[in-house]
Order: sequence, then structure tokens, then C-alpha cells
Amino acid sequence: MNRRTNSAALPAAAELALWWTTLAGLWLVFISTVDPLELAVGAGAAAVGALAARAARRAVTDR
Amino acid sequence: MNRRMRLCLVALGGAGLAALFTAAFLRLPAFGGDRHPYGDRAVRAALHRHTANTIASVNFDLRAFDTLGETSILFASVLGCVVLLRQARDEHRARPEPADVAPPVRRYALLVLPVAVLTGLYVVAHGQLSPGGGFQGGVVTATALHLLYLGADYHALERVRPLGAYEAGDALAVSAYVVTGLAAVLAGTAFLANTLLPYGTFNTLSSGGTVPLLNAAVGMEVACAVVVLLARFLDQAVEIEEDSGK
Amino acid sequence: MIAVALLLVAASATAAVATRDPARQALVLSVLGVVLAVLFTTLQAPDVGLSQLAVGAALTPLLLLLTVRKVRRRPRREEDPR
Amino acid sequence: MNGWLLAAAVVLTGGLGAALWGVATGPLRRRAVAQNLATVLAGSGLLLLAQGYDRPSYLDLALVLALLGPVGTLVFARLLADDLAADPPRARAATWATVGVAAATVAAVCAATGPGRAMGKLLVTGALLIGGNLIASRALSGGFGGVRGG
Repeated sequence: MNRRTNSAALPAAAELALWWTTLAGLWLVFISTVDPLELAVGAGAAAVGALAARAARRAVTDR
Repeated sequence: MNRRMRLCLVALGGAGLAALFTAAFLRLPAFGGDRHPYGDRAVRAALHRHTANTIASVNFDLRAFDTLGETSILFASVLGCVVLLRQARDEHRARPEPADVAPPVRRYALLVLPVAVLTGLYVVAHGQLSPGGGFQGGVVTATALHLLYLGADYHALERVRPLGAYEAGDALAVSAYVVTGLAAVLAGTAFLANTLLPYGTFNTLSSGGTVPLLNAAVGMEVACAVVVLLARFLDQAVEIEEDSGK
Repeated sequence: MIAVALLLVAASATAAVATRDPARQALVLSVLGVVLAVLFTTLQAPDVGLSQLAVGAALTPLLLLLTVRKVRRRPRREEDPR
Repeated sequence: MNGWLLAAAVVLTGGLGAALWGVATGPLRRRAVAQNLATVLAGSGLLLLAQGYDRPSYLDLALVLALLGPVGTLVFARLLADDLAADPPRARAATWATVGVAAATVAAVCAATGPGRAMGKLLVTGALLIGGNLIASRALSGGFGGVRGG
């Protein structure tokens, strides 16, 4: 039981991390000046985007 | 009232309107000049409050009360659409058949959806710095979600769109706007006066006092309102069918 | 530059009025939205241009075409001899 | 009026003017293709305008158009699928010519900007604009097979 959730959780975490890295990189490209608050807001926005990406992918493929 | 009378009345009203417009037009500042009485004052006020984007300063600081009115108009009109486009008694829901979408289009939708969500959030967050703000960013974010309908089918969109949450979010965002205004009253100034927060460093994300907060509230309100509105239209166009043979 | 954008807006707005079929009108309308955004940019009003782009590029056509689809579906159903 | 604005005027008058003619007349397939191409041409025009006015923040407009323009075309491809399937659009030459214009614009503006994060934003915008356009033209010529009620 525990092994199964682990094997399901790992790809999910990897997918989220991949999207988060990509989107955070995009945010860095969009902004003009870099400061800590900017980075924090960017990290939050990238997290929202990553969750949306995973939800969308699951809605299309798992049916 | 006969036809001739009505025509006279229209002509009278039209002539009056034309005269007023002409009189107003003659006193307008010339097109394209570099001086403008209102523009100069607005720019001075925006710079005083460290808001780089003067438009955001006008919308969310100088005339924040107008924006509250606009926000409520959007809220009320979406509410009206929800009531008008509800499922009537002689209608039933038919499950839409899954659509057959070409793989490149589906991949494009899945790839661009998060990027568009991020861009929408970027536009909302930088409303006080660069062109954009709550309305524009909210619309972009809400449109991004509907890529799922275009790239897959309506059923896929329904799975990532808990409609009740968006309706609640819509109401919550409007209240957040009002609460921000009331906070200024509690602090001893006027409703929606921008005196509560420090103005911050010019041209950074934390500048402009309450402008970014109001921007975020409007962004959330618009995004939720557009999602709810489109949901009603999609329901009507895709799912709800009139009962035949009545 | 402003003159070019103004001419384009005038032309596309006229075309939108002159088109009769709603689906085709929606196509012209979406081009009109984009051209209007260009006009606002040349008038140094990017905020308004961004609003116009956000609403005109995808949202207005989607609402219009969904309405067209709903309206078109109804008569066909009534003709059905069931 | 500098060279960038002149280039923008040429792209907008020539390209967008032609697209406008295409969208206002002719059969549905030509109108849909013209609407798709108008997005790309206007996107290139907005890039050139941002460079011409020397306002990097105007790039946001091109970015939003690059994201939402193809979405708009997908809307038409999806909801007019039945009409378009009966008479599928074929406009490979025009599509590639427009994509060429957009690619040249992005390359020129990138060269003027120089390396850095601003160039990254330009490249992202250009990639979204061109990629979105190609996908949208693919969708117009039969991307949605057998959409009934969905």
C-alpha cells in the first residue's frame, strides 16, 4: 500500500517540479528588475501554473 | 403620438445633443499636444504616490470609487446572466460526446495553458508598473482555462472547474475590494483613500500603497466572473437541450 | 502611424457592419479587435490596448459563436418530425 | 519617425491591410485563414512599435496577443468545424510567408536588443506567436475531426 502511493507520488512530484522550474524561469524572463519580493510572487505564480498544468493534463489523459 | 411628431422630437433632441457636443468640443485641449490639464495633475499625483503606471494610479487610487462601481457592474451583470441562462423546467442536460482533437492541437493546449495562467498572473501583479492590471490579467487567466475546452472537450474542462468555488471567489474578491476601502475608513481617512500602506520604492512590486492589493482583488473578481459567465454560455451551447415534443 | 491605424480601424469596422452572416461577422470582429489594439498602442495607451486584446482576441468570438451555435441548434430540432 | 516605426507601418499597411481584405470577402475558409494571419502580422507590428517607441513594457501587448490570438483562431476552428470540414482551407504559401515576416521581425528586434533577459522575453513571444500560428492553421485544416455537440 505504502509502496504503491510512493510509486504514484514520485512521478507527480517530478511533473510538478518540472513545470514549476519552467514557469519560474519564464517569470524571470518576463520581469524587468529582480528583487526578493518579485521572486517570491513569481514562485507563487509558478506554483499556481504548475498545479493548473497537472490538473489539465490529468483531466485530458485519465478518463 | 404620430410619426411626424416623433420625428420632430428626435430632431429636437438630436440638435440639442449636437449643439452641446460642439460647445464641449471647442473647449477641448488640442489633439496630440504635450500639455493637458488633467494629464499633468494625474501624472503628478501618480509620481507623488510612487506608482509608475499612471493609469493604474488613476483607476485604483484617484478614482478607486469609480472602479468599485465598475466591478459591481460586472458582478451584477454576471449574476443576471446566471439567472437568465439557468436550466429551465422544460430542458434537460445531454452529455456531450467526446471530441476528436488532432494530437498537435491537444499538446499545444496543454503546453500553453500554464504559460497563459502565468502571464495572466504576471499582468495582474505588475499592474502598478507596466501596462495591464486586474482586468486584463484576469481575462487572460480565465481564457487560459478554456484552452481545455478547445484542446480536449467540455467534460475535461468541467473536471478542473469547480463552479461553486469560482462563484464564491467572485463574491469574495468584490468584498475584498470593499474591505480594503473600509480599512481606510477605520484608519481615520476617507473610503478607499490610499494612505494606509507605505508607498514603497518607485518602480518595484511593492510600490503604490493599496494599488497592488486592489489590482489583485479586481484580477480575481474578473477571472472568476469570466469563468462563471463562460460556463453558463457553454452549458447552454453544449449541454442543455430543449425537450422535444412539448 | 496614427493615420495608418485609424484607416485600418475604419476599414475593418465598415467591413464588420457590412457582413451579414454572424459567424463571418465574428471573424471580422476579432480582426477589428486586434486592429483597435494597434491603434491604442500608436496613441500611447497600452493599458486600453491590452484590455482590448484580452477581450477581443478570444473572449468575444467565443461568446458570439457559442450563442450562434445555440440559436442554430433550436430550429433544426423543431423541424424534426418526431 | 524612425526605421522601426516605418517598418511597423509597412507591415501593418501591407500585411494587415491584405489580411483585412481577406477576412472581409470571399468564402469562409479564406476568412478564417486571414483572421489567423492577421494575428501574426499584428503581433509583429506590436513588436516593431515597442522597439520604435523605445518602451520595453509595450512588449506585454505582443506577449498577450501571441498567447490569445491563436486561442481565438482555435475557437473558430472548433465551433465552425462542420463548415470548415466541408471546404478545408489551403493556404500554405501565405502562412509560411507570414511566419517568415514574424521570424524576421523577432530576429531584427532581438539583434537590436542584445543578449539578456529582455531578449529571452522576445524569443518566448516570437516562439509563441509562430508556434501558435502554425498549430492554429493546422487546426483550421481539419484539426477537429467529427466534433458533434462537444
